[in-house]
Amino acid sequence: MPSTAPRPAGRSGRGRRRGAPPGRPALLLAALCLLLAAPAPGQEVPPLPADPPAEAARPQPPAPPPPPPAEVRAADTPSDSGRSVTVRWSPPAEPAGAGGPLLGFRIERATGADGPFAAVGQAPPGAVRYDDTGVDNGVAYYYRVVATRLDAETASAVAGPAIPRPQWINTNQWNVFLILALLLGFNLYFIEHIKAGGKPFIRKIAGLEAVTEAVGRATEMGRPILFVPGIQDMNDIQTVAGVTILGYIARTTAEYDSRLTVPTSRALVMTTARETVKEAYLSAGRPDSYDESSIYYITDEQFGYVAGVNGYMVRERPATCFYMGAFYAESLILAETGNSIGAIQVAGTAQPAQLPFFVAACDYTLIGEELFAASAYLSGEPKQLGSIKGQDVGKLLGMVSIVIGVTVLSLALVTGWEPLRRAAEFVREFWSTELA
Amino acid sequence: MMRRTIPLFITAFVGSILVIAYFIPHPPFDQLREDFSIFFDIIAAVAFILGGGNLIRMHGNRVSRREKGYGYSLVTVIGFALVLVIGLTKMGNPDGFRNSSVTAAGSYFDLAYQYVFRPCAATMFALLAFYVASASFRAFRAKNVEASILLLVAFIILVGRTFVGAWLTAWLPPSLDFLTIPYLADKIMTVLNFAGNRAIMIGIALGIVSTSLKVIIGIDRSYLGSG
Amino acid sequence: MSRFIRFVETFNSLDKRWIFLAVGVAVVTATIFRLTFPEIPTPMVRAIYDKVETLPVGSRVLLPFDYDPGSEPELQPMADAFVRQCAEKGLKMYFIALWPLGQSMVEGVINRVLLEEYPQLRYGEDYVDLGYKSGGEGVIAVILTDLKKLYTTDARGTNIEAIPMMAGIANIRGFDLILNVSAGYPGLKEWIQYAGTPGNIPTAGGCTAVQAPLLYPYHPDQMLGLMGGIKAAAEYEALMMEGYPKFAENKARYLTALTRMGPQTVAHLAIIFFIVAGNVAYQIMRRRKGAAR
Amino acid sequence: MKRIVWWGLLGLVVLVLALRVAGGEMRSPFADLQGFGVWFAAFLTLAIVSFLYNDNPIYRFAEHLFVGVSAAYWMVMGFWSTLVPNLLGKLWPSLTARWFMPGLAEQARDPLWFLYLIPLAFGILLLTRLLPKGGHLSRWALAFILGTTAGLRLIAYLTADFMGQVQATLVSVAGYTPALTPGGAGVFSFERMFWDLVAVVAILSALSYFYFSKAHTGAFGRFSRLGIWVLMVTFGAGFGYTVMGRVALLVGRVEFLLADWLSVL
Repeated sequence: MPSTAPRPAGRSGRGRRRGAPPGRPALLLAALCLLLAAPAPGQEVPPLPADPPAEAARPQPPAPPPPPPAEVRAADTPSDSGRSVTVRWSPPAEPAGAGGPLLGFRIERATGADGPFAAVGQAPPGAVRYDDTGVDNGVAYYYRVVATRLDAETASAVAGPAIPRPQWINTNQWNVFLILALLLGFNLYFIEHIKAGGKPFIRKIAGLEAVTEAVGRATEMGRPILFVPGIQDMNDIQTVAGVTILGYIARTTAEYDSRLTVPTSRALVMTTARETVKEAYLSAGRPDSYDESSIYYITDEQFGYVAGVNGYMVRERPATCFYMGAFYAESLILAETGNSIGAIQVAGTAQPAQLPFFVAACDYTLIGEELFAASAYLSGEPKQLGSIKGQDVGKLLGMVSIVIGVTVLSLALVTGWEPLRRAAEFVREFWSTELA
Repeated sequence: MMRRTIPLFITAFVGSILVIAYFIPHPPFDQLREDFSIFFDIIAAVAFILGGGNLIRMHGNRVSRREKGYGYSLVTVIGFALVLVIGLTKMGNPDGFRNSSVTAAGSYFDLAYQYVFRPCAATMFALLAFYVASASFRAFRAKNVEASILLLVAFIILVGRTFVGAWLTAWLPPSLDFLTIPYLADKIMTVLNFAGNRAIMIGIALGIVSTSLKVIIGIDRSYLGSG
Repeated sequence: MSRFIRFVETFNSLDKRWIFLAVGVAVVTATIFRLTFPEIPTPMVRAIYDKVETLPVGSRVLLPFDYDPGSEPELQPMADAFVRQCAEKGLKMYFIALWPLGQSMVEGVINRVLLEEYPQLRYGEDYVDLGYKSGGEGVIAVILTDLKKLYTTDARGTNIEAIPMMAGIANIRGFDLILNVSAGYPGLKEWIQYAGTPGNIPTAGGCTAVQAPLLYPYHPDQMLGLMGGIKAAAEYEALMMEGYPKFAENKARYLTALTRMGPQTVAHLAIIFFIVAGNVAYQIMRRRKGAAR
Repeated sequence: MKRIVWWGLLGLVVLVLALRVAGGEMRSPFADLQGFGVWFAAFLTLAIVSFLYNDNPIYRFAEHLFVGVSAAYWMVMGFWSTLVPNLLGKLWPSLTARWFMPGLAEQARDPLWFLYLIPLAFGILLLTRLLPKGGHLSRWALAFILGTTAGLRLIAYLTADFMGQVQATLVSVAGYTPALTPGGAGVFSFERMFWDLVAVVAILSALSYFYFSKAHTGAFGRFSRLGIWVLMVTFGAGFGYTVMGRVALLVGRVEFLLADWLSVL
């Protein structure tokens, strides 16, 4: 329904980095491409022969068959939920000119060491690994890898038995665990630090100061305030942050006694927003001013919702419009309509594709992370500021890693010094979320 | 007391289990994260009763009180009720109630989609073509350094998407290739736009991690009231 | 105040509805009159065109169509253009599909282009539809060594042995070009990895605009050219028009991508005009205000 | 006066359309269901476009119809594509198969079917809002939802967006490509080095803009100012790049009106 294509699950291929060298496009682009272009399931695709022999498939004196894949090993895929066996082999030395290049590998499986073997999958030339996911837990399997060439093929020795099983701990994700622990640790530390009386410095956020001002303006003009919590459901953290900001705005409108309207695109957001606004009016000491019917559901349909909100805007002419949450293509429709009625507009979203439109058409925009910082800041609880500090430490970690990683990688590439190369490999591994 | 404690406990329990489950490949934990996304969908589907009910009540009230413009509310109520009935009963479905999908071609539900839902949604979406024009006319003015950068870049990209981009700078000698609009447009998209979006995404990810943590440990709970 | 200044002032804060009207009129007229604009082909597009142009008559071209109706609007113009150029050059076309619905895309092109525009070409002698086979890259890996292992008949059920243009073909390694049109997996990437590179067959193709950046890294070593989306198809059509002037006569038929680019280009130009004029007006007003002070 | 002009214009349009229909040049709205559908769709299309001029009764009608129809549409879809297969189908597969989905008949009941009692229970709790008393139980459902959201998103964004994006930035900026074959020569490109460096500096500076707990003054302030410029380039480019797709949508609607409805293309 939303108009942005989902990002494919990123898998950065270790081997793929060694793939074809990018031509003119920046290496960075290539890096993204490699990150996004996931390899076919269960395969790791290392380098393709960069310079395939020019002569191929012409009648020649019978060439010796290709050398068999060496050191074939088959074992239960570690750190998984079972039903998978990983087959690995060493790339066979390819004698140049003898019978043409390798076309790839065929992986074969049997339940006995003597066969019969049946093909279970293909791997491209240069591959050194295949994950067979068509197996059952607790059964012993045997494998062999067949190197294929146009005119001949050679099977490896039989490897196995491998017995697939599920594991209890995913040790591949140690780095994720470590980074998670670090981030959570810093967040908790700073939250506790502030609880104990620490005072954090938080820089000025332009859109944030505009929030109070915008509420005041609507009150002066005696016109309503419109709050749009995005078009996603409560399963998006942006909506959660938006509703937290709504809580602050509702406390302010309760104090100023101005009208607040919240149309929602999801029933759950309506329910949560009602609870939040009710609590806000309660804590501001004005429970009787709370009007449930001003927070209402329109429709789940993205553009139906926009049609409804647009209609509200031109008829009720709110003086202030807030857009806080997850937005898609409707961002600009809302912001341009709001602009045409002369409303002051404050937007905040973590939807990178929609930021350009809010920045162009709104008076203030909370850009990406600023939305979350604002929700912590406006919550009215000092301890929540600790999380902003926690976010900063995360950024510092990322920035330092980028500086170190990029330096080490560049040096390793230029000097070719083995220890540096290993260090570079380690830095990349550390940030990799790919299952090894 | 209980009114707050139990919800806070539920959130903390569910949140931490789902975080931990990421590190446990063994069944049933391997499926837990997927299962819970489905649970969310189910609860959201149940919530349609609240949303739809509220819609009907709101517009129904306007009609029964004969408020100004109640005729429009009547349109909403009728449209809603009609589509709900033909959808839930699969009216007009070629293969009957049990054997056909609700969206089967030829069903009344499909007609409502084809001739009401789709033209409205597509046209609303298409209004963007007009709004990008009016927004760029208003916003892309060289008022200060930031606005000028915005203007210049948008201009290069816009021009670069048409044949004009290549024409404008075709006279440049090959040694100045790096000043041509197609080259600049390409570099802006592949290097700078890319870098900016990456920084934004990293920041957002950290914001989401922190906010999620606050929700799990129960200090972000505006729906329960602060303090 | 002079009339000019008054005009500038009005324009500076122009009612949005004039802009809406301008965009609307521009798009509607461009659509009705099928306006086209010259496209300047990028090197990646030109590389494909030149490759096909330089192939000798009778060369074998494999045309895998790996897309479905969902991406048809974006990819059909380039598929048509490829086939048209191959037909003009007298190349032998071998159609194949790794997507279940790719088969009907192939049939569409054959009906639309080959049967209607080139009735003199004979099925089985000048082109053949090998049809759909499931198995993704596995299919590619197999036919690279042994075509007949998977294909005993063509899509119409004719025995491969009875098709004249299949005589002497054991696998696809003897082919002169792979020209793929794809909308995802399996697609161009798999053709490069499993056929083009190991089989040393020149490979090129077109894909949706969204996918194009993911494939750039294969250029130029493993992929001789790439076309992303309708814009690249329009550039290709511009090249076709240059090489075969007769295509300019029926825009609706031969230049679908170029005609589709027409309204988009007009709208772009209208928006660019408003940005430039708006800035000129803004600067004039600012100078005046500065001078008045 | 203005009103007379509008009505006159409208009358003229109706007359032209009627003549075209009478002459068989375009589809009649009364010929069949499809004919009526196309006319109605064209009417709704024009009604929504009319909002660009001003709010008016025709837009208001289209808006209210669209809201009602689409709300019911998603409600029905939620019932048939989520509640029936994922809740009823999991809890009572044979019953569901008999009544709604014959396709489920062959499937065995999920061994972990009882887990689906969880969403059922919380769904019912959510509906307690409709009761005059005990509405606070619906907060339990909200608590469950927020816990689920936080638990799922925390990990998803940490891995895919934080770690993934940092890792993707870890590239060499030496502008040097080592030889791929042993013995070959590496390639150095100044242009590549330049742009790779630009990319890394751009990312770092834009990140520094998001650094909240340090005053943006002095050298750091200048660096984060650079970051703002990078963000402005990003937004300008994002805006400019999207225009084409938006115009394509409009062309789609124009083609619908001209070809499917008016049959003039």
